[in-house]
Amino acid sequence: MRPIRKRRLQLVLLLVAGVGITVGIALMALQQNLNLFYSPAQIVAGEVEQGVTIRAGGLVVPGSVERDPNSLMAEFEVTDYQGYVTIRYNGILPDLFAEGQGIIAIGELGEDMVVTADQVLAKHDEEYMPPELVKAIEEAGHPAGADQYSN
Amino acid sequence: MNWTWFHKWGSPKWFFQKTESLIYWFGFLALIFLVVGLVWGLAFAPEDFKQGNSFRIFYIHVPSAILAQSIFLAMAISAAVGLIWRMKLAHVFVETAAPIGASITLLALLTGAIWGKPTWGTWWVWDARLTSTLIQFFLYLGIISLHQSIENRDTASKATAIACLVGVVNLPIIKFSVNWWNTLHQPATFTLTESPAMATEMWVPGLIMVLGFYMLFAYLVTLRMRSEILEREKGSAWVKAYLEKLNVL
Amino acid sequence: MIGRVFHYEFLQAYRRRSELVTPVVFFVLVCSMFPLALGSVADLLAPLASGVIWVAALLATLLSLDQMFRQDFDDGILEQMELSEVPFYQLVAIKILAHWCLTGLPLVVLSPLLAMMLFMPSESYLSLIVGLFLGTPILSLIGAIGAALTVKIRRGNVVLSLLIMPLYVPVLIFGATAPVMAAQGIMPAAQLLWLAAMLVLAATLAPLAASLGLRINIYGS
Amino acid sequence: MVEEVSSVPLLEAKGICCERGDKQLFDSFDLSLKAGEILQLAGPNGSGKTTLLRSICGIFDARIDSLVWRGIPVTDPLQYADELLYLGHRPAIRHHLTLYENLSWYSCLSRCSDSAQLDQVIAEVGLQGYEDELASSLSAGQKRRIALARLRLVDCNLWVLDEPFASLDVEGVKMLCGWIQSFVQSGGSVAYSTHQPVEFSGCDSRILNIDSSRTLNRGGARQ
Repeated sequence: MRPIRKRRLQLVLLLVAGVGITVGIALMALQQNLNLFYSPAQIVAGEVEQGVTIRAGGLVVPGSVERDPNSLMAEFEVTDYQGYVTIRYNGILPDLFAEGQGIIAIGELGEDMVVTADQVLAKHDEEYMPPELVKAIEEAGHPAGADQYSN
Repeated sequence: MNWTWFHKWGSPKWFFQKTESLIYWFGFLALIFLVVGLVWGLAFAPEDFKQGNSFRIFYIHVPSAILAQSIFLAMAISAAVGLIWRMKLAHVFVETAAPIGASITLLALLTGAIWGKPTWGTWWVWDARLTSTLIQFFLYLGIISLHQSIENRDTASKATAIACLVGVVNLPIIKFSVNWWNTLHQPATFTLTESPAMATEMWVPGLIMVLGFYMLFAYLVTLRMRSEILEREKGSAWVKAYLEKLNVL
Repeated sequence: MIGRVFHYEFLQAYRRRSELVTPVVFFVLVCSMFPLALGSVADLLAPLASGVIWVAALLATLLSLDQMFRQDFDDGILEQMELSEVPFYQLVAIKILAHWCLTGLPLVVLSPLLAMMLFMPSESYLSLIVGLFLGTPILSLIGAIGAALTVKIRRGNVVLSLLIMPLYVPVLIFGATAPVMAAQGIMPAAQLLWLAAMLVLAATLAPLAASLGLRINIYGS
Repeated sequence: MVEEVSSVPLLEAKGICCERGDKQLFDSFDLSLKAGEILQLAGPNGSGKTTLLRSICGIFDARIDSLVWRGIPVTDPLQYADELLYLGHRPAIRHHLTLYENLSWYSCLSRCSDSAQLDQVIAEVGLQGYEDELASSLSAGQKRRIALARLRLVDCNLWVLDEPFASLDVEGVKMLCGWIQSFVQSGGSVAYSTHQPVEFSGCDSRILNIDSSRTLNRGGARQ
């Protein structure tokens, strides 16, 4: 006779072990920041280690953009209305880059709390967000529009 | 706990007889809810301050999206019941609900696209929700085609049930990955459900529409199940008696 | 004993390698069609490389799945397996492993070559290979469920693809984005960990589901 | 009919219900098999011989009300699968393995492997010299012999043989009959289906005509 019960027990143990290991690895994976995205508030709060490549995102603060007339160097502030971070970038800014525009900068946080970006991506927001909403955010300084920049 | 009701409902004959009058109720309620909801939603509910009248497609889009997901879940539960308790009626439900689920998902996708044009300025966005709904639609199609291409009815039912269960295990993983994948590029600007707190006179017709859609589904699936039962049991005595009675009347 | 079963399973698959080599050739062909269609511009191809390789790997796997159980089902081998002393799902798992060794593994081995042809940045290589190494077994495992369910359908390939392709989405997303992140200098640990988690889950559940699917078809034959 | 009261039947299945497609093949069919008994299933094509044999092996999804194996009630035929040997009408040969590898593979599945025994079995089925031939290159009769070799390889109590004489030559039929006789004499039981008339002398053999017994057989053997 075949030991059906024993087999069933083995199967259950196997399932439990498999699912357990899966959950374990998944928890490990969850601890990794999936896309290493940090909002200005998180950067200001000191959640980011220096020297690690991160993605920092937020709305470009109007009036904060300074361009070096002699080079491509540009410096600007981004915000999620909870924190402000300066981003320095030496390169051609994307066409969609504008004040009030959502951007993602990929780079490292320096000691001076400035993110030196290797790459700046503009988010294609205007396609999906009605202009009125953006205006409302800008006028009211309402943090609701900034939700999109936190994970 | 008394399980006799469970086994009674598992019998095709019992199901057929009990739904005889029930199906009219489903149809009646679906009609009432849908008419009331549509008229209220389309004619009387206030227009949205941002989107104007175009938001009214909400009253079709949201109920169909909700229903599309519920049907998948119901199919998976039914598939498990069918496999574990060898209940043929549960398989009948899965098979008859799948095409309805696919159509409703398609409806949700189409209305979503129509809604997307005025609000987002584009018919289609690879937004997390849209993408996972599209994948769900593909899953429905896969399940339907699997069922149709296996000749042996019993094998087809059970294979379809397994495919449903595998799909439902995968659906959360797909949702999660699509969600995450999407945020890498551009997070959804606003998700369809997290619209700014809706005014009561706007969501009540929506709720009525949701109920109407559920009733419509109940009506359609019962109708399809009944005809499938007649087809399957056409050799049995009670079906012959039933058909004779119909002819006499 | 299990080792010897694997040995014969592998041997059997190896002797039929002409059927199994076809998907690998297909994989290389699909990848090399992209430069021909898009033009051989490094700047254009480099960002697409990981996506192209992953989609090609996925298609190649789909192509090979149909053969996984069909012959053995037709010959009545599977019913003997079901009656055998070794639990059926273990035998199914062994079959999947043998199948992956001959179809999935060559894809992993060939991928650096194709990455080079598609001008993939060198930082991405490791994550592409590790990703494929973790991901192609998942493709085989999930695919085995579909292959088991469609084992009795003649020309079941289309149904199989329709059924399985949506389930491949997570693997594709995590696998294809890992090299993209690596190219940006970011360690794609999360992606690879997710792939590993999915691999463990698939390795636990898929042989069970596939054996259930095969059993249903054996019953109906 | 002589029936020993003390002997417990090897297998007693009551209320077997089989459906194939829309067709009800069996409805509450009873089958019992004593130790040392040969049961031949007879009946026209499509009467359900194969289905019945597969049902008692657990590779057909039949509903069986009660199933008793050597006096112990079981829920699933697969519980006694290691005590039976099933040969389907498909020979279950791996075409891309050699004869020797085929048998070795099978003994792995049955967890009995002894290479000396393998050689002896190959000699017994008359396939010496073909050990390293790929199974695909052998004739149908030779393939059948490979399948039959399993009967010598594995120890068990019940042989379930579906059309075992198909594509066998006269020698082969004689060989198999001899095996069945000696197996039964040592206490084993055989259930098989065939269209060929086969005589077993000195054995407790019974012919069950499925088509006519579908209604008659209910408890008929027990009296």
